[in-house]
Amino acid sequence: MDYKIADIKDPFNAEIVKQLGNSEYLVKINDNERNLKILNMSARGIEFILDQKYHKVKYLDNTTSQMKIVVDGVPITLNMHNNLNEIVFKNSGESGVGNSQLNLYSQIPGKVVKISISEGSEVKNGDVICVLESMKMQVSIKSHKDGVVKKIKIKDGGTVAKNDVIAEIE
Amino acid sequence: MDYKIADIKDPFNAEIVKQLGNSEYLVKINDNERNLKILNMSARGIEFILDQKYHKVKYLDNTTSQMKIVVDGVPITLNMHNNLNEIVFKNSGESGVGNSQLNLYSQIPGKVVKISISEGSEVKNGDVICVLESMKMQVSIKSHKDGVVKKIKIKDGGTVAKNDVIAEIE
Amino acid sequence: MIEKVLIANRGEIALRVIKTCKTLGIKTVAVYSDEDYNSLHVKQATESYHIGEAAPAKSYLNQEKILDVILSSGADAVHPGYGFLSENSDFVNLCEKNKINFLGPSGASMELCGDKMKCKDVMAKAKVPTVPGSPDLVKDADEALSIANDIGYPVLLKSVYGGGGRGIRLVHNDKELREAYETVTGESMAAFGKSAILVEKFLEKIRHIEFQLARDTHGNAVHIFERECSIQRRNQKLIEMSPSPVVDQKIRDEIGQLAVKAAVAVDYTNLGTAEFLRVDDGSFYFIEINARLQVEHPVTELVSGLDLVKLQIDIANGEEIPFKQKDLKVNGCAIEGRINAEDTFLDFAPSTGPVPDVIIPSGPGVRCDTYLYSGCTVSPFYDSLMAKLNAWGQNFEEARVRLLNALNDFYIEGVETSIPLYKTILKSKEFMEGNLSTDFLQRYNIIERLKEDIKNDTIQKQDAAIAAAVIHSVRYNSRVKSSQETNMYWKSKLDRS
Amino acid sequence: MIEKVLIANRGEIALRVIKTCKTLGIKTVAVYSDEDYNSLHVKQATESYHIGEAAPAKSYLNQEKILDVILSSGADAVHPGYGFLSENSDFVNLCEKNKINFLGPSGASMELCGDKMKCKDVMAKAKVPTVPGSPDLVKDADEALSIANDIGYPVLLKSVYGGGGRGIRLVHNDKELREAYETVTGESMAAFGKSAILVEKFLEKIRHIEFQLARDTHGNAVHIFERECSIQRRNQKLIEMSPSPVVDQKIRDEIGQLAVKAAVAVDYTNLGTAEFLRVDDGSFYFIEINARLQVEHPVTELVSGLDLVKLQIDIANGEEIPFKQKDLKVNGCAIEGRINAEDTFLDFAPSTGPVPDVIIPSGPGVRCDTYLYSGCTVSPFYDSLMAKLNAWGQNFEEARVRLLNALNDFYIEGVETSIPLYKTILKSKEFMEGNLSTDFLQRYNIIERLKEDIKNDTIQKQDAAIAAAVIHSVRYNSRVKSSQETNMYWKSKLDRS
Repeated sequence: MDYKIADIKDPFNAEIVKQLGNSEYLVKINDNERNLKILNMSARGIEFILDQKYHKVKYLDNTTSQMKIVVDGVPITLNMHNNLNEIVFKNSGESGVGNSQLNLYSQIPGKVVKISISEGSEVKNGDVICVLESMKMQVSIKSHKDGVVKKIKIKDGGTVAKNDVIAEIE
Repeated sequence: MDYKIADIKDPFNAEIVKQLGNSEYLVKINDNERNLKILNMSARGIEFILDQKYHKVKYLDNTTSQMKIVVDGVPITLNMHNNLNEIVFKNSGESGVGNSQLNLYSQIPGKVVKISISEGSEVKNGDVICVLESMKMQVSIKSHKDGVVKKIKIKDGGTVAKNDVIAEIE
Repeated sequence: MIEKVLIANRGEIALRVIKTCKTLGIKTVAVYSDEDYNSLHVKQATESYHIGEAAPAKSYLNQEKILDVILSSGADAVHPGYGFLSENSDFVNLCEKNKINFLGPSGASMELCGDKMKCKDVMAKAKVPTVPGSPDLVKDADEALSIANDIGYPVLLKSVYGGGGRGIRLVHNDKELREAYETVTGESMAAFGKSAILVEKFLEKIRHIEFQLARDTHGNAVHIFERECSIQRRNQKLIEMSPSPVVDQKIRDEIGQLAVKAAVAVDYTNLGTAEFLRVDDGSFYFIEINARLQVEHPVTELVSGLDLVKLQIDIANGEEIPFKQKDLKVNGCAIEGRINAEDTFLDFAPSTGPVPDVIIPSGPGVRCDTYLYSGCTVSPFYDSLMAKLNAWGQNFEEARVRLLNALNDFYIEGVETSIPLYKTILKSKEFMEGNLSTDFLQRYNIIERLKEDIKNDTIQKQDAAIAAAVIHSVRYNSRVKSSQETNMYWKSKLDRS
Repeated sequence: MIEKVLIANRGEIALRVIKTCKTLGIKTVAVYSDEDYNSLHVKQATESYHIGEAAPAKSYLNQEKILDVILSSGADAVHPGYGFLSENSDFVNLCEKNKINFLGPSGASMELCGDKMKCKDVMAKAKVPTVPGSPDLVKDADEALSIANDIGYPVLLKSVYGGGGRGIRLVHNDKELREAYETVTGESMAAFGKSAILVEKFLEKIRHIEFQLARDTHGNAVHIFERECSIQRRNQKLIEMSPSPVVDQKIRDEIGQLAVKAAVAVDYTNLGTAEFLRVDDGSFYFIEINARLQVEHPVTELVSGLDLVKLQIDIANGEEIPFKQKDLKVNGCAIEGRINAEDTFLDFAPSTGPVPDVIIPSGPGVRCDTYLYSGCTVSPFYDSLMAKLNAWGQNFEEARVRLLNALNDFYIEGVETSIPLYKTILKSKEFMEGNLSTDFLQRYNIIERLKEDIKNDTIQKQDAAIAAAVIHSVRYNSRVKSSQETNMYWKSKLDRS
């Protein structure tokens, strides 16, 4: 299987070479053989000793092709594929997706204290779309591109969760 | 329902008078009405505010007539019955059960390092039956009564859990 | 004598006050909003009362409701913590009227501390130096120019209307001042229909250094050393320490005495803090008195050995401060990091929600004041401070490495925190050298360095991450699918063959 | 310079050593037996090596195996902790032979400390007073009688064979001595075919007071104050404190210098402890040097501000002790309770097994060194010390109430602990008055008072217990039967109506 870690350029190839016992494995990561001894395992995480070093890993969020995990307190995002090289190559050729993205998402949770635009408004990249309040702070949510506001998905005084859609901008 | 707390002489009568909301109750304990607001509840315990005071209770061990619980860190054993008064009365009339008890139980876990008697031996209350080792200490297990050793249930070098039967003494 | 204290607050400071009350045998009364049923302060107080909805105005700021609970619970004193009602002189007056012992200064003194212009005036009379500038509004450009020449360029022209960077201009000479005076006046007239301009000396590369004050009702006053709180973001303190790397015993004595003088000038009683700005030439300028127990009081406790909440209670009981200035000596060094729920990379935007798992650090010299527990929730209704992580050491370096290690051990799942940022700061050469200023983050490009550190952390853990993914996908999926699907918690202790 | 330390130990002391190594940037190597796969020291060390079966002889006492790991891991030093190999001079010699830096005294010095008769001899020459008695075995009853009259009655006659109370007699006059001499000789001959008798002064109402020692390879030696460890059961310390209530600065200087003299007499290097008995008339008698870091070292760290593990490493690196005797001052007071897994009511019998839930106390002045975590197991293979709970205060009373509150907050599910016993001790008038002795528990009927306290705790919680039972039986059973039956963990956050 091939793996790609966000922020790290080259992908990894890794596989289990063989099982040495019920909880012990020989694992190969980029041609290096490593001994892996599992101490505990659950749906939420795994604890193991890799060669002589203990690690605690939590699984936060999984899809078939992506895992968000926390390794010894360090959050790491992994992409997995049977032939990842191809995908990484393809992705790197693409231009930024920002401009084609319709939805403006909120990166924070909060209460809507002000909506600065109306449906049909023309906006520029960086224009304030709305103001959210959270933890006694006011935070402006800005447009991610130039365009026209097609739909406003929030209400004055309402609450917004992280990753909720604020507006559709075309 | 009637309740008897180990170590406390008089039994208690207690019942739910009415439900004041989904998680709030009026409870009557020995004729005193108390407000009980549940904060959290699970199979393992309950957190509630009784009148104005928070309590955290863990359920350790339940049978239909007995509960072992921990209230704010204090272990408490409760007996429950629909008419407990009668039972308490009956029990108090009985003589100590010690003498009639057949089994000698181990009150500690440990490894058997010595068995001091054999089947058929006559023993007196307080005679050493065996020696267990745990945490680098040797602990003597003594007979709970005068009698004859009917059966030895442990083996030299074997391990014993808490509440395991050591021997039958008649 | 105080026997029962209502704590008109929540979070870690409510827990902090409960802790001391317990050691003194004083009963505590907690109050809580709809959002705080499952908060630890509710669970640790002797009694707990529900006071209203989540929004602060409907609960923790509701003076009438809180007074009701004080009276019905029989509390004889109230501790305001920080924030909320802690610097609201109306509330103090309400307490005084109802003969409730407020653990802080008198209403009159608090009011004076809160009025910056009046306070500056009082300090001028008491010869406590404040930031040089016009004592009041200036009449015209000529007066502004004359003041600027007195105090020396560069100066700031500030419109009293405006704020957030608007209506404020930095000028370096007479010509710039005349031009700017026109502009600021014009802007202010246009926006507000009126103009009112102040002149103030512009201070560069400043440090925020404050002195802990205690003054009893018998007139005894001491300072309990300084705290340096220069590491900030948007004027909010992030990292505090005592002693300051630029304060020796001579400066401590000198500025400490100024701080005491400031407390006397406003007839301050109980515990408070005199805040100063220090510029590179070594001059200190008084800015204000914070009329409450500060967030960062633990660093002072660690280097003085005092329990400051106990001292508040003793003073409120009418006792004399049980020591003299000369009895106080700085013991070692303490550094605190405020662990906020915020996203450093989103301009410190709040991050809220459930916290399924927490590991709280401990160890020699480490103290962590926090409301966190595994399974708690960080609420969007209240401020972002989740924990205060303190480390004491025999010297700055020992305190620094202990704090750094404790930060490494601190795990908070579910929300973004300032922990990674503090690790980068504590490892920076500039911090180690004590080269601090309020613009530390920008001046030394800390956010960029943080990104680099995070990338290096990832590289360090890459093999473990890959190994975990391999095991997960190959072994785990096949074995425990059913349990995973029901999303139940379980733990398999594997047999070792 | 030491760069990588192997810790030949487990439990809280292994964690303690790792903590300091981390702050010094020194790598750590943990070793573990079959029983300790899931122990925290395995998880916190830089590297961890499996060394064998659960039984200590097959793992933590296995010198060859441990040496193998030292060599293969590239560790340049070894920390023995306490217990296990910590006072085994063979192991020290093995390390010396392999050029491994042993964090403790030389093998020769350790051997001398371990031989009580030889050590007593050396101390007599160095004029360090030991418990009065015969310098060696007595020839006959007449010699015993003459020594008894020299040192004064009452005295103990002790057979070197025997032990556990056998072969030992307390006598008050010549007549009793002659009778007892016959009996003890007879008993010893009957049981062992030989007899060898010592005479020793019988000391009543004794306190155990010890001095922390540090001596470097340059000959610099200091004591770091005393610890009073008089609260014991079966000669095992339960509660320790520094300073002792009966030691003032004059006595500290005097006995501290004796302790230093004792260290010099056996050419002791690194950290050790000189143990003394103190009788009611104020005399101190040296009993032995403990050639290791003591369990109770945190109380000394709390009142001195020193990191004693760091000091061990510095001395082992050949550095000079970085302070002089006159630089050391006792700061406040610290008290420690050893939290053992034992059943007070079963004559302190061990209590072992899984610990599903733990709440570890914290707060100002509180330090808890422990290997416990929720879900861990207390093993029957190793000793019963689960945690050391320490509290520091500005004075004895503040330390006492802080420790008492921390004990109240400490929750350990699944095993019996000494926590309830310590609460009773800390609340006793005799403890508060500092009226301590090694027979404290018997002398003041503490176990009976503990029973009373437990009953009162139950009465305090009776209504809550009944309320919980009512809710459980009426509401809970009907609602969640299915989940309960499958014994899965779940948490229902009830809607509030």
